[in-house]
Amino acid sequence: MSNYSYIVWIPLLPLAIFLVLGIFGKKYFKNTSGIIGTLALLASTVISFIAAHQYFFVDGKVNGVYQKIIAFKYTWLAFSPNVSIDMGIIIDPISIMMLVVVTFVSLMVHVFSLGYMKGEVRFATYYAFLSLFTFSMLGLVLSSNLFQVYMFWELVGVSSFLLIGYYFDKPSAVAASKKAFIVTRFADLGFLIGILILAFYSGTLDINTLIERLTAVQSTHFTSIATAGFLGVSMLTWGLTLIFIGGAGKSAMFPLHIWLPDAMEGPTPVSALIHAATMVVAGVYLVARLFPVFSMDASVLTIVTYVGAFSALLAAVIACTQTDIKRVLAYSTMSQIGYMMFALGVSKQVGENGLGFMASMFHLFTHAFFKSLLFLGAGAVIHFVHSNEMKDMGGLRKLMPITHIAFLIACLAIAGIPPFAGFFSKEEILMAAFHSNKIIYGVALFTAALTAFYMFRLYFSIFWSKESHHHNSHGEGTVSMKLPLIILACCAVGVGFIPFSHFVTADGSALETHTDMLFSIAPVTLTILAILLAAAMYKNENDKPAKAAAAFGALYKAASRKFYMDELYLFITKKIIFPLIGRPVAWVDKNIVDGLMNLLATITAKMSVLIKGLQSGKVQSYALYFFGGIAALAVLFIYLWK
Amino acid sequence: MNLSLLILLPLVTAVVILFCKGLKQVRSVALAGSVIQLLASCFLLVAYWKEKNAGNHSPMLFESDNVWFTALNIHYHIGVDGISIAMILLTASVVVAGILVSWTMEKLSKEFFFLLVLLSMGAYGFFISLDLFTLFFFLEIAVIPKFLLIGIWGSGKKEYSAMKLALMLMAGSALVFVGLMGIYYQTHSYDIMQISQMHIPLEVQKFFFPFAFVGFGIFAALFPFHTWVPDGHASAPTAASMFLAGISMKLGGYGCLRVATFLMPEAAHAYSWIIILLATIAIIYGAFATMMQTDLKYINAYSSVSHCGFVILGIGMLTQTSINGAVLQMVSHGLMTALFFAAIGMIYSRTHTRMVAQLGGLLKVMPFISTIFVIAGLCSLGLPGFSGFVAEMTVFMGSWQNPDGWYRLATILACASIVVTAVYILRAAGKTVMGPISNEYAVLTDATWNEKLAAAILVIGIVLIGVAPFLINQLIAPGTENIMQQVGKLITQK
Amino acid sequence: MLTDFFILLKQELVITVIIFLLLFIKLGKDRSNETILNWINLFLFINLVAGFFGSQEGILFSEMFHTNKLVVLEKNILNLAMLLISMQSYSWLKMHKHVIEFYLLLLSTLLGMFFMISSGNLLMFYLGLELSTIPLAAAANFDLDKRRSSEAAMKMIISSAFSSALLLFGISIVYGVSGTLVFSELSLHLVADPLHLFAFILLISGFAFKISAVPFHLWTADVYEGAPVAVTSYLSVVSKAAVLFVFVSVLYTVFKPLATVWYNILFVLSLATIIIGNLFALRQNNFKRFLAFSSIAQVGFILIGISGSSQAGMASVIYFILIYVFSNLAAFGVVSLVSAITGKENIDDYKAFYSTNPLLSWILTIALFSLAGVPPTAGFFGKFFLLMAGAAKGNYWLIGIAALNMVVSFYYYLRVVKAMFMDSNEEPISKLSIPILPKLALYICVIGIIVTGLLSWVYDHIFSLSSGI
Amino acid sequence: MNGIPLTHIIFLSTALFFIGMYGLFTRRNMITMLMAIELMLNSVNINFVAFNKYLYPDKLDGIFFTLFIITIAAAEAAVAIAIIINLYRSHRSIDVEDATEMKF
Repeated sequence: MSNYSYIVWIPLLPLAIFLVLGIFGKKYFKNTSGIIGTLALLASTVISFIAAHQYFFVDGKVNGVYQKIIAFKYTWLAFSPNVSIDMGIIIDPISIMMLVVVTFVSLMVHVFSLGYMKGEVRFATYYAFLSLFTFSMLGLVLSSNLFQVYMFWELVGVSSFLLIGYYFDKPSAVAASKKAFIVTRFADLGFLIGILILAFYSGTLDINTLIERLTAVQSTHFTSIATAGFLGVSMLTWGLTLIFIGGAGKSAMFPLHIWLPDAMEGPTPVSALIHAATMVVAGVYLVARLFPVFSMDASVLTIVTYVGAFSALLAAVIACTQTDIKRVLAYSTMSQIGYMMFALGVSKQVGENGLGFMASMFHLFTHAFFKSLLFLGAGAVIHFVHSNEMKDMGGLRKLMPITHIAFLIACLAIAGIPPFAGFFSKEEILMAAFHSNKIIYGVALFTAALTAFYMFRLYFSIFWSKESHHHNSHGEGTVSMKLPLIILACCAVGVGFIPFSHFVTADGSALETHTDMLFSIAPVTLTILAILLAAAMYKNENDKPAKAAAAFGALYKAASRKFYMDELYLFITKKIIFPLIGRPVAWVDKNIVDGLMNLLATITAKMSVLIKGLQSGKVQSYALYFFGGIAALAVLFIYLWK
Repeated sequence: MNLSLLILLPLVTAVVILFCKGLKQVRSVALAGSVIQLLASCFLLVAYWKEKNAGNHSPMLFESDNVWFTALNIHYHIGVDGISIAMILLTASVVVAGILVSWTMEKLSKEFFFLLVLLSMGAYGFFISLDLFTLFFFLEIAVIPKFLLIGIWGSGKKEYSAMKLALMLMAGSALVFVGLMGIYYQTHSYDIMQISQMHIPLEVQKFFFPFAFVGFGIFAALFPFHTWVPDGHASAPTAASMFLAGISMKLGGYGCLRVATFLMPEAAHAYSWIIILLATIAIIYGAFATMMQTDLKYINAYSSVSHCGFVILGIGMLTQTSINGAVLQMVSHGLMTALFFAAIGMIYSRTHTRMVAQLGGLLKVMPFISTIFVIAGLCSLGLPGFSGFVAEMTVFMGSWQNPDGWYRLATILACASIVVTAVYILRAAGKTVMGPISNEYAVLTDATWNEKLAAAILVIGIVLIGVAPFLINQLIAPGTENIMQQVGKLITQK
Repeated sequence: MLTDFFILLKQELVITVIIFLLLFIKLGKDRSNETILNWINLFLFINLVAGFFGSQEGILFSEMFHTNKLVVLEKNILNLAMLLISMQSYSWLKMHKHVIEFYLLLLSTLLGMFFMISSGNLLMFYLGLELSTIPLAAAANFDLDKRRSSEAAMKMIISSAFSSALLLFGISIVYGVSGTLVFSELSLHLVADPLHLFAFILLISGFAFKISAVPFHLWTADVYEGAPVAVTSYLSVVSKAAVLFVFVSVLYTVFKPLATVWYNILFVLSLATIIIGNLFALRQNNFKRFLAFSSIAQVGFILIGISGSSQAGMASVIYFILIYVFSNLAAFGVVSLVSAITGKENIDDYKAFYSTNPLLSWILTIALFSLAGVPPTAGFFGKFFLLMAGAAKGNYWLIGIAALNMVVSFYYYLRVVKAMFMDSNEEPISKLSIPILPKLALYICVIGIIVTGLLSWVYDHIFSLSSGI
Repeated sequence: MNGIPLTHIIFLSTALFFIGMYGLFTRRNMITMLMAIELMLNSVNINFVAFNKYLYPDKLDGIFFTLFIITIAAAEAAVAIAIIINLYRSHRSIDVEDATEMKF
């Protein structure tokens, strides 16, 4: 097995950049910081491609199965002799795949930002945060230790917080960043407790060991965790469910998705990187990382499946009604991640049944490209019209041709039109769903159609619809903004043809997939119909949308209000937690607990006033007390005390 | 090395300060003294490693034992293990930082710095004492300076807070005193190491453990005796708040560990459920109470209550890891909260308000201060890479190792507090450093060199622990092992 | 025999000589107060120094008078206190027209105390007691034209006469039942039957009156408040200390057979004393009255120490008294300066005292901290050892209550500190010019406060001299 | 030699003692209070003499004690009266109720 330790440099380079720019950026690299960051990231990208090549084509395989390789490991914090946090690097197909995705997309975003963020006051800070995020994300995907995952998990959370709140003087941005952090933090609590449970029963935090121990059915560890129960549910289920909650939080699964749309307050490239391609899929990655354990517990997988499917549908419905283009994209992201989730849910660990797993990873892979492309495109558009609202757009196809083409490709890809990337991955997912669970399959199919519809609603209302009233003020954008669009567009076309199933599968051994035309007919036709509908409604300005909205009535209203999830959360926090828990506690502390302490003081003072009559100033009463004292002592010690 | 140096240096500094004239001399002397002290502590650390690597496995190093009061068998017995060294380092760095942030203390500067140094001397003495009498002696030395510091240089209802603090802490030491008496008349010795060799009968332990533990607990903001913390911290001048939260609350935790738990382990075992109950309440309750505060200092004070709950929890769980965690949490919280108070002080000295509602957008005008403010906040909500994460996770892990189901529940509840922590920290930070800035603050200036230096020292500490916890872990592990042997030995006996 | 007489009675003789010297000075041509005061302080200094030389054990007048190293030490402590007080009252006496009479009175009481301490016989004890009481009553009235002064004197003389009457009644019963007045023989006759107990309680009450333990303390506050500061400090330190010395030794030797009884009596008295003293001290505004009650509370702690009835107990009591001399006199020194120069005696007048008189404020603060028992002042050690000695009996609840009462006492001591350092005041006490002698006295006190505790040999020395049951 | 048993005398002295105490408690005039105290002291004297005579006739402790008590009582009275006179100067009264300025 060859030496992969050079992989350490992939995350370390961004870290170094973060430190340098974070500390000295303001002073010394005011304008050059963008270039520096980009170059560094280019380096890591190259390294990760090398690593990918080495792993996939040179020496990753041992007799037909891709190995899990621990490239590097040292004990960071030892809790007890066997339980410890080790900083390690695990290398297996999915981590390598994620490595490539993260570095590549991040690179694109870096390049794009060069133009997009030009002239920002906190340019250096921006790049520092980007590098920080990239570092954390890479660390996350490379983690070989469950707790290490949790650490980087928190780090990506905070860097996303920082980037969403990048425009810190915008109250809405601040609110959004806080929301994002707190909601995910809440989910992380589940993750943490899940870790505690699994770690306790398996007696380790190291992922590989943990998987070994918890998948060996007759091992003491497994029996103990499977038999031990709480509220009639086995500890295994508890642990995995809690961990899944953590994942759901990061991946914006229902009902923890509310932070994602608001997160769009951040700069658009950031949304492209964090909230489309990389961080939000961390939840999927987490489940995939622990998939062997998940596959031991059908009930959890069912939960995963239904949550994923429902989120996919819900998001798609909402997306049809949003008017802020970034929010539309956000909901589409959520919906796509829902796909990945239930694909995992319907999958099994080994062989043919592992299709779902592979499909999910594949979709994750392709989605990264076209979704980031969509966001960057949207970024370009916003950069051009200075607004997120559809109504301010329209007829931009002539003004920004490249963006237009790229965006169109992306839309086709996400809609799943052959031969674009999205088609292949989505096919596999539908296939997997079809083979395991028809209901899910139906939902998936319908969602696919919806996806096509709202994506093209977006596309038309941006680039067609009414004629543009924007006189071409400042071109389409700098080269640095166009270049990523082009590259990503090529990817969106190309990556679908990668024989993904040969590389990334649940059990590491290659999986033969066959796309049969018959199966594809249904989804593709549906999709095309949806596109046509969208074209009919939005290609030219008309009153059909209004009519349709009226026709759906309540549903439309509810959907456009995101099914009142935000209101619900607001109600819980503002109306329940603060007034019913926080305020009483504060009150109790001020008045009861502290009151007791003060009461003691008051009592003492009162006492001292009470007995002051003793000191009457009359010498005779003194003498009387004197004699009384003697009498008392005499009585006490001559008669009573014996 | 000779540990008495750690007491002599501050003493000398204090005396020299008395003969200084004017703020400039005073502060430079104070700074010099504290820096030398810091260096000495670092040297102590090095020496400690040398000894350990030389294979010296005695529980206490650099011991020196001189008879003080022959008649009463009171000794001046000092020595250190990893835990005390960690505490000493913490104290030293907080002292330096505290002196730096009060660099421009015009009012009665001589007295101010004198008291600061005196307070630090008490802390050092406390941490190196191996004799209960001297321990108690230094514990009380550290109380009265706080009263004066808060009462004279404080703000708000300072007299009330100062009096409250002094009285509650004195009540604490009164309880401790009763505990000491019990131990003494059981063993006829004040020497911690000797006593740990003898076995105190269980009934006796059960009677006196509460006195000792609650007594020290009051110092460590044990619920429901924490009420001095908010008022005291809020009214104190910046440096004093830093010392209070950073140093003197640690006296309590250390005492709970070194005296109560180490000398009366069986009772600790017997009462652990109460301790854990109180600790859990303190954690949750403190967190929620913090959520409702509007004054930055109150926010940090209440969060200190919540965070010190982790210390108590770790001690109560009585597993090696959890006690490690408790010590880690002490150090981490000391640095973090000192940093927090420093930042608040810097903000207050410029904006003249601590009300969250009145602040906003400071990041624009004072990026440095805002950054350390955010760093302190992130550390306190347990972000990886900062000390808070390491400490809290160690406590959780350790607590979870305790097999009792109810203790597990307590652990989970304690974990739940991290969410609430996130809520109040983000509210504070979001409102203070982010958001639109009002014009009156638009002209304010950023930190000066001394403030930057102070913050840097603390941040370095925080990050060092956060990034390389194995260092401090190796440092304190022998000490906690030693304590656990006590616990384990006596509990297996039964 | 004669040499014995001179050696053993050394300290008493020196005092007597001084008294006669003063009489002659009085008869001679009148000199300025300053010179007289300097002379007197010189005498007292000599007296103090002389006390340290050539002391030995012995018995005189068929056990009427006995002395040993401990007794000598106790007398030296009293001498020291006397010297300090006279140095402190310099600025008060400077402008007073009856300087010599003042010293005549005080010195005669001191003489009485010496005899009382050395007494080996109830008669001798009674004589000493009266000699140390009656002149004090006169001294309390030393500001002849002050209403309060004479009221204080009246209260003192009447209540002390009353107490001595009860004491005598007790003594007479003791005599009746045991037929002897000699301590060494008494201890053989005493048994715990009701009559003995009644007599014993009467005696105890006599002591309790002098050391002002609750409920026999009521005269204390009024007398302290009314009397001139010098007399007040003398009352609160010297006479109290003397009686305590006797009390300890008498309880430990003569009344050894009744140990269990007086242990319980002390238990009750000490609790009552500490609590009542603290509760009253909380509310006082007149500084002297405040110190009166605080000293009552202190006596409560001393009683706890005595109740330990061990060698450590006796040692701690004497050690604490030594510390108490320093601390209390430091406090009274400042108060007497202030009242002598400005006539202000209320705590409220001390607001913002620090802004004008930092030195005095620090001295007063240190003194109060020592009284409160804050390290590193000696008071901490004193209190710690007292309670520790008391705890030897295993009555930890008593110790706990006492320790918590220390917290209450903290409140009122810190209240004064707060007034001086933290409160604001539109007309604070003006900057005082301190004459050399009082300043010297104050410095001695402060040094004593700081050194007595930290230097362990002081305690160890006392311990080696003292003896338990 | 005599028919009077000791108990009678003890009874007398005790009665005297408490009569004196009663006087001290009830009388307002300071001089009278002083006299009451003298009464108490005298009862003590009777005690001493009686005990000495009846129980321990071979020694003279009691007698001597009595002598000393008498002298000291005289001294005490002298000082007391001096004080009372001085009090009268300032208060224009020797009613004990008028001398209660200092209290509480």
